Amino acid sequence: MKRAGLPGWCQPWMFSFVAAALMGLISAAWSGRGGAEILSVALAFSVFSVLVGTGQMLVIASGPGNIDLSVPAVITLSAYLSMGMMQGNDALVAAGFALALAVGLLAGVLNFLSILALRLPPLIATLAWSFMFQSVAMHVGAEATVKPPALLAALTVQRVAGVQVLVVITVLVSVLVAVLLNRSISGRHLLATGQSAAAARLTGIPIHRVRLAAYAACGAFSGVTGFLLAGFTGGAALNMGDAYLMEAIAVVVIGGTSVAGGQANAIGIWGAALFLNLLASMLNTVRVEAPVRLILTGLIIILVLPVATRPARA
Amino acid sequence: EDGVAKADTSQKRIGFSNSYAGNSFRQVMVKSWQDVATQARKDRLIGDSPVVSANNSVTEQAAHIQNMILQGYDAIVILAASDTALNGVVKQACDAGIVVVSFAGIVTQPCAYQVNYDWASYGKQEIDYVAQRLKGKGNLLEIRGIAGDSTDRDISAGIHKALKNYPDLKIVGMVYGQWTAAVAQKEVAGLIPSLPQVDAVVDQGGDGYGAARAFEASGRPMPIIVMGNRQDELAWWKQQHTQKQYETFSISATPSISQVAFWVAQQILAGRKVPKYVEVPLLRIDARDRDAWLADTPAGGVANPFYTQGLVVSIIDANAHRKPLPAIPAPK
Amino acid sequence: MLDPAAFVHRPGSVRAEHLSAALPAFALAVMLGIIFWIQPRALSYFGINLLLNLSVPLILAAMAQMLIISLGDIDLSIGSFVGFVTCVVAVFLASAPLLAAAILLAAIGVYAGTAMLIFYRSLPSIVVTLGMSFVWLGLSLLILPSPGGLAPDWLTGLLDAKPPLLPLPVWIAVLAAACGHWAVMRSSYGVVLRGAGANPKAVARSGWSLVRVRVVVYAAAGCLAVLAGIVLSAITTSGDPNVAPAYTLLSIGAVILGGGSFTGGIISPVGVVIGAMTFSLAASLLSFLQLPPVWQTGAQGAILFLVLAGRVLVQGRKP
Amino acid sequence: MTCAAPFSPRSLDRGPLTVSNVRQHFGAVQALAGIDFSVAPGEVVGLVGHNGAGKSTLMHILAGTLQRDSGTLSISGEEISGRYDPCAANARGIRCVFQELSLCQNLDLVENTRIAHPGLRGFGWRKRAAQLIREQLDAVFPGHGMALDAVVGKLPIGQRQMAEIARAYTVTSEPLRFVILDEPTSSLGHHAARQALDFVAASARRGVAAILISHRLEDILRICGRVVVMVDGRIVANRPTEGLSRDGIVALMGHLQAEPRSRPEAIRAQPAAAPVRKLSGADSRDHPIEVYQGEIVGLAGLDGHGQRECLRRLHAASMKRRRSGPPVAYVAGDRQAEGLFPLWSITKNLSIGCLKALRRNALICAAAEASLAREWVATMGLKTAGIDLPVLSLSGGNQQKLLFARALASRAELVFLDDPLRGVDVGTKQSVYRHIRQEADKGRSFVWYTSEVGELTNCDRVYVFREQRVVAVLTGSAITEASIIDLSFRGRG
Ligand SMILES: Nc1ncnc2c1ncn2[C@@H]1O[C@H](COP(=O)(O)OP(=O)(O)OP(=O)(O)O)[C@@H](O)[C@H]1O
Ligand SMILES: Nc1ncnc2c1ncn2[C@@H]1O[C@H](COP(=O)(O)OP(=O)(O)OP(=O)(O)O)[C@@H](O)[C@H]1O
Ligand SMILES: [Mg+2]
Ligand SMILES: [Mg+2]
Repeated sequence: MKRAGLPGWCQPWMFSFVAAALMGLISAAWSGRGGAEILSVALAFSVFSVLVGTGQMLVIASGPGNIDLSVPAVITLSAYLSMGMMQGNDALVAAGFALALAVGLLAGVLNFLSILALRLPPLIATLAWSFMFQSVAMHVGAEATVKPPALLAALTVQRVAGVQVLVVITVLVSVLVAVLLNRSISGRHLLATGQSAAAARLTGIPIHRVRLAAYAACGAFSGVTGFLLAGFTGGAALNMGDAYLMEAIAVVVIGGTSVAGGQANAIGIWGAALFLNLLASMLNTVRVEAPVRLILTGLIIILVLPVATRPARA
Repeated sequence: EDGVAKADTSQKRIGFSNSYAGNSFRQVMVKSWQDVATQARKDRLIGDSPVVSANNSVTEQAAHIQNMILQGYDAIVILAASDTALNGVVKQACDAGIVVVSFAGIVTQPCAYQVNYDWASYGKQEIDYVAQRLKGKGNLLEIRGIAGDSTDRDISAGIHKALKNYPDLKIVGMVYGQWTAAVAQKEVAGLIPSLPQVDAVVDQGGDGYGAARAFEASGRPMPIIVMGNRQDELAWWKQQHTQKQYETFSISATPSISQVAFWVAQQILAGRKVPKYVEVPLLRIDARDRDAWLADTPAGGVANPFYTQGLVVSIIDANAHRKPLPAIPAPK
Repeated sequence: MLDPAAFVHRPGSVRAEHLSAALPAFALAVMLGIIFWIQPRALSYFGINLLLNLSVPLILAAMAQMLIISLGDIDLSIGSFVGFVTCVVAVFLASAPLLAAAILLAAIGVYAGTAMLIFYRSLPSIVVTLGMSFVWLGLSLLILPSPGGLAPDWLTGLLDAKPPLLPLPVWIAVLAAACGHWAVMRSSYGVVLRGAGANPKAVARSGWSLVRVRVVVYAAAGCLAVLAGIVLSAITTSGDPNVAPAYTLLSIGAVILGGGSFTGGIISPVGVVIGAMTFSLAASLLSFLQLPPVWQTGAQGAILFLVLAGRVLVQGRKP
Repeated sequence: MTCAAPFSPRSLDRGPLTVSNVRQHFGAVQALAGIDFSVAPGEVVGLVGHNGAGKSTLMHILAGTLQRDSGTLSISGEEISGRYDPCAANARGIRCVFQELSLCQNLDLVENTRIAHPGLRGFGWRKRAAQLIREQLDAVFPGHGMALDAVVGKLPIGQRQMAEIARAYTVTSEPLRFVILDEPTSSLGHHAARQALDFVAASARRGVAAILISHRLEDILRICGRVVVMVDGRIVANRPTEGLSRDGIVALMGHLQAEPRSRPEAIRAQPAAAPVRKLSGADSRDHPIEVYQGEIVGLAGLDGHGQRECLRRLHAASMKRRRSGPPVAYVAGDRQAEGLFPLWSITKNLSIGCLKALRRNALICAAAEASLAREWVATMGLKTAGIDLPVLSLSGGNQQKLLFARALASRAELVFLDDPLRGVDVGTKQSVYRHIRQEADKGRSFVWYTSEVGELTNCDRVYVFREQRVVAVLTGSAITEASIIDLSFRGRG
């Protein structure tokens, strides 16, 4: 099972960090300045990809076919509802956070319950819900972007001793998720369910509750992302979540999680998110035309990352 | 021929096929349509006038238009997802005797009427303003829209054409902001560290505020950022102006261009001869009108004048006689 | 590879199985019924033609996606690939048909190459095809920087054909379903294909070359996607790099709606055709319902639920 | 279409299949340490050895599914030098029934037959394939009653095994000379197993040689002319079965003699105490199933007469009342589909049944987990190079032992055994029987379904099934192989 030629501690997904560093170095070398600055910007934006990615990872890990396509709509909906509730009032930031979290949780629960009760393929169920969530978001006042309270906006860019607070918190969350996945009963139950639902059921694992928890957690992560993203970008906008549909899936898979379920890598998501962010700014920096930029993006994703990460099968 | 055509259109039906409703600009545009249509119905100027939005998908929109043909609408107004991909269905509609009006992003099928802005002048006005402020010399960052879109192509072409007049204005960086503040913020923030000093940002509307936030976060001196008529942009500009004497100007399309298209379609149905191409003036907001527009624009919304039938008819007249377009009056 | 839970022995009634297979078809019929009821004019040769002709390219794209999903893979690039094909058709087919053919053949070759890359490096197809989606979009922008070009007249004319009895889209759908069913479900190589999707090890143990199966499947998928692009450019009469990004999700949805599964080897070509038609009709049903604009998006979700909710009725509560 | 290398079957006149000095290692594990082995045409050779001895590895090399590290292979006098893959093996008339079944679950039997025969194509292939497999099934398992158009995934494991045996003997364009059967009867009931073995023997008389791997030594003695014994990747004995007894083979494998079975005469459960689990019968005339504390209950009968479904229903009922009833565990015989977590290490596969006990301050204690794993690896004699290796690196029998350990390591008071000793070697079986008895003495109850009638003599009470209902209850010394078989055929009357 062990890959030939790699020492034991050296895992394939770690190369996403290497690739990310490479992208950063190219940008810095090309423009001759700003290595630290480039990294800091990439970290700030990776936070959101990592948060949605972590949620998506839990769902994907819960078994083949499980995926949550409602992530973008939940981001938008929770952002609208929480910003709308706070109305720019600093005193309500905590309540807004709670609301965003609750909206996300509810969305996740709805997703899973419809999968269970109507026995829908997760892809279809979450897609259908995403349409509905999007409509609700439009209904609650989509003719305008809704501004965040100044306090929230400030918190999302807060730095202590030059370090971005949000980044640190998100890193801690990732570490926590990684530990829970490997060392907690719920984590083991999730991964067991993902590998073989039949075996998990016979072992006495309540697989429905496990999957429910995964979807609810994914919703919660999306909800919180919506809340923070609205604070960071200056308001809830209708299409704020769109960019995170593919991104949430891409960071999970590039980060070393298997789409077949049963295996998850919370730390790898950081590498993948940084890589995608730094790749985009690298291509912006070297100033190639749009078509070439797209082609390079694709080729780099295909070639640099996975090819560097895995030797051919035995 | 000039003036308002008065033939009875109270039983006529106009369908509006909208390519996308997933952002605030489009929501306002749809709302503007509904506002004017409701009013017109009260005034017995039109029968039915529903809106159908597609999900930014050409094929979905084409299906919608085909269904409208089936339902026998008298006119179909289109905000197209692609300027060529709908040609097939537009041709079918024309063949079925239906009046087709496309707006803000055209349909190249010649049988359709077009209501549109002069996108190239959008870019030219930006460059002219920036050049005058920078005395013809400085570094520019260009924020584009969506690669492969014709509006993006036309505005950018206008910018680059105008730049030929100012050899010392240099574009030092370019990103695609997807006409979305959040995306623009991310792309610009990622690029700033590798740029030299930026003196001005030329963009396509909807992305100015994102760029401003990215520059704020980077701690760089704030360049001249051309704004795009969004309330948050105007508010930010006003606040920067009071604090730091910041100056810029704002220009953009207006969501209520849907109302122009509505009246054009209504007038054609009423029997008026309308040129195949109707140009609509861009809404330009300079410092002196800023506060008036800001007061008139809902929080988080877009500056959005109301087009009356009279105003639209005068626009049609101006187009028919190649006269200067009537200015959009600032709100009181 | 397989989720064994799906296969635990449970003597289920054959009737329920057949019923649930017929469900998508039933849902489609109901949807058509609603449309004809709201708009009787649609119930005519001309009307049905208009109603269904845009589902033809989606059917083809969904069949392509189905082939890939039958291997347990997924193709996230199909939307931008179809866009790429429309650009090639619009720019080159009229002026330089040989060049156009060469480009399209090469593109199919790239699909086959992707299969080899995925196989030999054991990469997740989802990442590779995500990357390819950028590549195809970039290439189409290179060919056609903004929408335009013109599909040749003979091509546009081809789709205006008026066959006897039923309109062209219906014929094409029936033909696609029949050919697909024969090729994948009945032919001897289709068996190998489905087997390789479900249990590649077992198929390899019987002496089949897995890489060859993959290459064949990907190349076939590429051909179908090329066809989808050609038909789409005939309908739209032009090329547009961004014409079909929605096809990626729609085609996957159609496969799943039609009874396919991501676990590989479980697909139904007839179901896919019906699924694709359902998806394209679900969107256009809205334009008949005259809903308030805000709720139009949500209504699509509701339609999806209604279409599938019948499964519970037919199959009972437990999976 | 698939086989690129043209190969003329005429060149192989009846010569033996020979390997010499074959070696194979997986990482640090030396699975085969120089094997010399030969099978003559028409011969049936038994291959026995403890779990992890390397039997399956050797078969994979013969079948071309594993490339040997070194050693030579010659078939019918032809030295194989170039690439040797399943195609090449097939062309030379070698077929294999693998230990981990290799049917495609999404296809029906006809289609699975097609997979095995590249030549089955063109017009009417489906008819030909159906006829091929139907005739073969009828030949091997007369009265099998299997539907050819049912998706294989819906068939119980026993029928899948039957289908695979029959498929191995179908012939189209390629010749059929050597059939490798890796534990072909492990999931077959008594009757079907006999049919299979008799067929193998009969085919051998027609010239089709067979290599039979089995832990059911009776099988070996029944049809093999020669037995080859492997221990730790080496062949330690190779002799005719003539005059060899079951215990003799056990001794050759280096195991202790099976102890004479001792069993308490009386039912241990006092009828006064309430049963820990009770399942009422199909209707009022059917017998209810009762399980008392500390009791080993067996479910017997011919294959497919409802005993496994009964086990499933009992388990499902216990899971429903998870909170009120006693904790339960389940040992699945279909380890691939229902037992193993294939991406996990041995440790994690073992600890999943008892995570609560390993918890220190909300988190699972890695040290406690590892020591638990080490303890059970030692107790069950699991053959592995390390507890952190992937579970799929274990040999089949060792995987089964691991599942057993998982159940015993949990705090379950009621353990369901679903043919749990599929492919477990004789020595280990004895120790597992001992374990079960010990645990029962400690108060655990067992419900045991097995396809091997002999095993049921370890029970305190046996329910015999016929046509989905209980036809007899045997207790204590009344439980004998003969009485069970007799009752399952005859029923009560
Ligand atoms: N025979 C079976 N084969 C495969 N899956 C089954 C079978 N029977 C039930 N299942 C499924 O197994 C899952 C587990 O069911 P179970 O009732 O044991 O857990 P649960 O409902 O999640 O637990 P709880 O009731 O404690 O929340 C359910 O999805 C059920 O549909
Ligand atoms: N892929 C692999 N990776 C690592 N070790 C392996 C692998 N396959 C087999 N082994 C090891 O090789 C040895 C021989 O395994 P093999 O499967 O041949 O045993 P076996 O004799 O068939 O046992 P059983 O009777 O349990 O089936 C075992 O120790 C096993 O753990
Ligand atoms: Mg073995
Ligand atoms: Mg339950």
